[in-house]
Amino acid sequence: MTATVHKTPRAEERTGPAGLPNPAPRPEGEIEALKHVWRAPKGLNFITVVNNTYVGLFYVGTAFLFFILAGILALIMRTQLAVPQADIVSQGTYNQLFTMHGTMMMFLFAVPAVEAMGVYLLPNMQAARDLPFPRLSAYAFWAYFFGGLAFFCSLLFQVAPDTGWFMYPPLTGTKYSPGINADFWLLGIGFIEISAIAGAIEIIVGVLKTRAPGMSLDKLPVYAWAMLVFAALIVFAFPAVILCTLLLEIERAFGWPFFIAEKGGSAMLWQHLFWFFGHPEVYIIFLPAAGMVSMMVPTIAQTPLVGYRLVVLAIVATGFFSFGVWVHHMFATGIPQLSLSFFSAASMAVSVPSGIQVFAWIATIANGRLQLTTPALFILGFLFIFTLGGLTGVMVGMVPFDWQVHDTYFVVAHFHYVLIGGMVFPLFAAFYYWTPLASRKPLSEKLGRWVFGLMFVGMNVTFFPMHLTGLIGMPRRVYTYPAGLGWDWLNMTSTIGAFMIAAGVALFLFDLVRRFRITEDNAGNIWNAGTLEWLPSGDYANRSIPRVTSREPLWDQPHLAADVEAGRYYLPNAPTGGRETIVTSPITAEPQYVVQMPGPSWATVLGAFFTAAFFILLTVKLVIPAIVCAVIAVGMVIWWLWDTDPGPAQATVDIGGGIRLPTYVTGPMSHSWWAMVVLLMVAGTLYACLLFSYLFLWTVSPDVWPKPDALPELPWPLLPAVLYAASSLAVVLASRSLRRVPAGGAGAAGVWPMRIALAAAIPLVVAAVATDLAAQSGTGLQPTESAYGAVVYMFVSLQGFYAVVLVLMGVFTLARSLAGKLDGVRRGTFDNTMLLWHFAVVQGLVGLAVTALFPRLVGG
Amino acid sequence: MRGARPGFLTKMLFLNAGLVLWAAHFGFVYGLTGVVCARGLGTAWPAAVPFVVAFATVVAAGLSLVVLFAAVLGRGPGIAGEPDPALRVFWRSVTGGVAVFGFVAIVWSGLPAVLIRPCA
Amino acid sequence: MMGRRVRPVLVCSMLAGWLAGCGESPTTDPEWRPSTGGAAARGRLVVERVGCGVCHVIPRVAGPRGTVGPSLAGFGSRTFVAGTLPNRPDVLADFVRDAPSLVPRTAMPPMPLDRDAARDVASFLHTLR
Amino acid sequence: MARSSIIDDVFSGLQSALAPAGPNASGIAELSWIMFAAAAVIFVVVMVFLAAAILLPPGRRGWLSGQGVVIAGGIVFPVVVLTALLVYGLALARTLVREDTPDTLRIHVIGEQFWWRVRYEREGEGDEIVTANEIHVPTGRPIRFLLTTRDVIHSFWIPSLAGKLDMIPGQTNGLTLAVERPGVYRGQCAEFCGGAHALMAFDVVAHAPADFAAWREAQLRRAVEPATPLLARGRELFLAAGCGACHAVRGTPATGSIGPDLTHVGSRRSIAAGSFPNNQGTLAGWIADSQHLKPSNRMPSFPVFSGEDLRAVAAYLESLK
Repeated sequence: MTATVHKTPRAEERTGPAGLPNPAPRPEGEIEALKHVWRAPKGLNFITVVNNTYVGLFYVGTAFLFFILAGILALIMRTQLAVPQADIVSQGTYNQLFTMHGTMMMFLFAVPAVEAMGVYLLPNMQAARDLPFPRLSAYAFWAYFFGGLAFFCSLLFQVAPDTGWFMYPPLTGTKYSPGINADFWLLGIGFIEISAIAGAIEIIVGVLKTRAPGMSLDKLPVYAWAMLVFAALIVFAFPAVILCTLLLEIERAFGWPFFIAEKGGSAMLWQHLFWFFGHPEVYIIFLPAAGMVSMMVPTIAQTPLVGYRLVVLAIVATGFFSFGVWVHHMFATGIPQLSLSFFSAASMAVSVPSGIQVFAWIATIANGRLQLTTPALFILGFLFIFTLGGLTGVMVGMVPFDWQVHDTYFVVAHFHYVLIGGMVFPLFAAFYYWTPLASRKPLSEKLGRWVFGLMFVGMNVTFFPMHLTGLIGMPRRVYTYPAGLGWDWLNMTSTIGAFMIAAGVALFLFDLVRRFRITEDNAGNIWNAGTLEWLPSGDYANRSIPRVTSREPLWDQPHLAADVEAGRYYLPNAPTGGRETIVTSPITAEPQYVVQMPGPSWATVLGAFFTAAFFILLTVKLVIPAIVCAVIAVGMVIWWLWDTDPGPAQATVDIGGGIRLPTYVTGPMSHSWWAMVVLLMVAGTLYACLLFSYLFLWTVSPDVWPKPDALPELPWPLLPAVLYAASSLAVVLASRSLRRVPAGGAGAAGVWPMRIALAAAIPLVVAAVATDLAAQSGTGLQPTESAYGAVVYMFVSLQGFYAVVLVLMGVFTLARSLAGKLDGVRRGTFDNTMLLWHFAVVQGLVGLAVTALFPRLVGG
Repeated sequence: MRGARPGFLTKMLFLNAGLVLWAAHFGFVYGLTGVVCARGLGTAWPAAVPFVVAFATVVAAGLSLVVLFAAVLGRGPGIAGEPDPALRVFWRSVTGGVAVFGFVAIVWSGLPAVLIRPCA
Repeated sequence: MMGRRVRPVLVCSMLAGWLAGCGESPTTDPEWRPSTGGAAARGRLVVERVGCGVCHVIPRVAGPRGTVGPSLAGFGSRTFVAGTLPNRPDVLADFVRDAPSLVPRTAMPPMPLDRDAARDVASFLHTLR
Repeated sequence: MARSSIIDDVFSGLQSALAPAGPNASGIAELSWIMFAAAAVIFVVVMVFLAAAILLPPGRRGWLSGQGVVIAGGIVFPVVVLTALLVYGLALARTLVREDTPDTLRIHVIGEQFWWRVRYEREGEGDEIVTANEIHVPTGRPIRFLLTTRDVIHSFWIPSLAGKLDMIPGQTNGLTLAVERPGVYRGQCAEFCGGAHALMAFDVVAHAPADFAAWREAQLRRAVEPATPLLARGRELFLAAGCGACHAVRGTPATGSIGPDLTHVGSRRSIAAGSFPNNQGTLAGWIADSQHLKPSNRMPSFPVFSGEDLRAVAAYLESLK
């Protein structure tokens, strides 16, 4: 169906159909059945679609919409700053504008945009039929869509956040920000962070478990490596910001003084947690973009990437080092020199991998022959801008230099060079490069040159002068400035440049509206690329799933496209009668089983809508409607999950080439087990951040830590510990007896021991949390009295939250047992509940140990 | 996944060993100086800080070199016994490269200990 | 203190101004001719330097846009200064230096301007049409 | 009156990090210039490589196309350069943190929304001096600023003298610097601190040691007595309107400590934390309409005075030299 542009191979190059897994021609009606299974819903129901190609496009489109909106805010700011002491906007409005510009560009544009590209591209690049959790990606998208729009609308009512995108307390505490502006940020963004984590889990499992057979990690497209590391960064970085937004919102709502110095809290705690997220965030944005560049450069040079292994190494190293630079944003806070120096060293280290990638791209270009297409122009522009941004990045990594330029227009220039250069230019290159996958016509090459020219020149005219503006003293986040300090002409230049960028983007939009049409007969492989996303495809993705033997299969196996399209490769049909794809082993990508995947459902869209409604209503303090929405949202999620543990459709299915695979597995091989483990890594990181907060607050204010005699008496902490252990034991017993329940034998009397054990575990875990709470409040400790009280009750509250989730999951699991949907084989639901259960219990025990033992250790 | 052959987690850990060492070293030296300086643990402690940091640096850098040599010699999980030669070469070079990175970054983290006074 | 010292001078010049006003045109004395050239440009900078904008909205002047006193937009077309004095350059120059001496109940304090600066300011204000 | 040139703005700007007037800022400026030069060279080299990769005939760019260039350019070169830079930066950082010496002048600066409270520790038999938004210092003597905040985080920054340092609730940060030559150096809050953050500046006035002693002498004196009936009326109105609840004028019943000390307000170069010039006119405008001029600042507007009374209060304040 697609016009793939590759030369017809000579006969002897072809291994011949005999060597391929499935015979052709395929049986009558097979393709129709495949189409039927994967079709997108029609009419109004279309919005329930879950196929990654549609959700990915919605996702990219929405992210781009927020790019435009946040860009308009920037234009208003640049207009205000064009001349000294202008009054285009008021002080209050300006403060909302820069806060919203930063917040939206980071949380509503950059992260979602790269995640969206991942949702769109990854399955195609790996020749999977879809991501392993299609409903999760749809939910993540819709949650972001509704939440993001509601968040933006706060600006229209003049209640948008106005304290800067990094929301430093105490300015953001109730004392200095009494309105709901800050709450909009905390709840709105806290919620969008959760959506990002959902996407990251999807991407990790997708990259590691759903690849084309034979695509071992050494043949993984660089983009997939980048997305893997990207998702890992989200898993380890986002919990920190979720925790600090949670703490601040609790401080604002209930007066628990985490960040209030008079009560032993610390404004620096926020900065540590926020930047522990905030610096990896830069690489969360950059790595996927660099990954896209590593896909595009080989195509535009028509030669494989030089130094594939070095580039993978660079991506992995960037991921690690990005966690060693957070204090880099806190060089001016008075932290001792030696501590700062460690971060200075790490800032040097993190710049090396970028150098590797830049040289790998240059070498690739030298090795091939560059075609000066629009994507190529954007990539060259990226190399120019990003190299400059990287060099200023090394400068701000030097502590003394940073003391001068921190919080000035120099860093504004630096991070726009890094982010626009490192992310926006590659993204535009990607728009031009991959549009032929989605649209009947590619975008205009002629207009593309103008778009590039305006954006490139505009970008440099806007931001280059800002380096100087900052060095001669202009701080960031000022709505006005006096004349006579030499800033006037620099600012005027920057404003002119900003409008040039805007003109470029407007021209791009014009071209998009004119030429972008989503169809199944897309323009196809017009660049003669070598990777699998350019295989002919439909709603069902590829007709059959190829076996991969190299990194550029379309270049090395000239007949691949035709053979895939003829159904000669794996799984050319829908043997279970539903949506399915092949799950492979994480390193060598050998087929393990065929996963059955859920299709469209209103549960995802409505669940996302009501989740967003819950957060927004909570922000505007409509508590009762918020609770109603929360209950509906939970109901939707339960509805959605009810049919996602289908059990084996048939014992095994034949995917071709003599391979028979099971249709259902549980345990460490299953994709759902992997997803749960990744989720637990998120939860564990969150907990580690809370432990850090406890220790950090102690180092700052040991005087609010209690003397040992003010703690609960020693037998007290043992009681919840015993209850926790007992609940875990009950779950272990339930697991053992479930193993003895034969498949389909749910009606037999043998299922009752499992049900009883699980039912017993529920009150035990609730009792554990309750006794812990009773022990702490028994000493008269109040969460509002000091940072110590606040953080101790935070431990208990977090356990309370897990207890609520465990009750829900326990009851859900029991309900499935009663409905006959749980047995010794079909036990995925139970396994997930069990994993979370043990995790929460271990975490509870750690919390008990810390709160009971630490003050005794240090307070002698 | 399980059995005699090393599992996914072991292989991944070895692949990233150089940088895991860096992370551990980094966390240790930063945490140590942070607590010692924040709590003002006497004057004896800050004097000991450079020694402890230097010692930790030597240990961590040494271990990263061990990983590097293992990779060069074709030993270690994910390398030894890997039947696919391409994958073996990949695992070897990335493990070695990560170890080199870890080594450089560990040494860089250790440098301040000899140049900067603690807690000033 | 300042007011006391300069008052005789002001009264004299005011009288002169009045007399001139009775004649055909205030332009008989070339020194008082409204100017759009260098004097007005200098005047604008003086206005910015002493901070007239703290109390007045003044077109083309960078700085605060105060609402304590009247807006000076279109000032060059006004007939009166402070509602009582004829809007002539000489009067205006005296007024901006020491308003209370001309309009005792005014809220506008004397401003730290020498005679030349005051003339420049008046020239500038008369360019606001 | 002549328009200042670009070069002037950079090298002698009032608030320019590239116009250093003390050892801290000089050291950093030197580091900056070295890094700018190195970065420029590296940038040009990378771009030349890129251009060569595109433009050289295929036969003559083979040297650029292998893994070797990636290892040399991407690993070996950066590691060497960055090691050198790191050692240099650490050595410089070490010199910028100094201990107190006996002749160190200790000045407490307290950040407040949206102004600076300045307190000089007593020296010899003299009292401590309290002022606001203007810091007078002697040249050629170490000066230690002890930085705290009364509300949110602010950042104390005088680009010509030193890098910035934050003022953070619950902690005192110390910044030691020296000034080489007399002059006026402008500083500004560098950490967003709420509504009127943009209008939170201050001046550092550096004097030769003898002039500084004279300034100090003057500041130690109590407020001058009104010399004319107008000024006397101004003081009367000032006290009657309750200004003394927030402001202190030493030698009068006004002893408030919420807002700036006004004992010598007439001697300062500007009002409202570097926002407006200081004269009777701007003082009057500020009193009548401070909320419009600097929204969300802590001083309410006083639109209660008659025109003459407003002038009297403004004249009184201006007389407090």
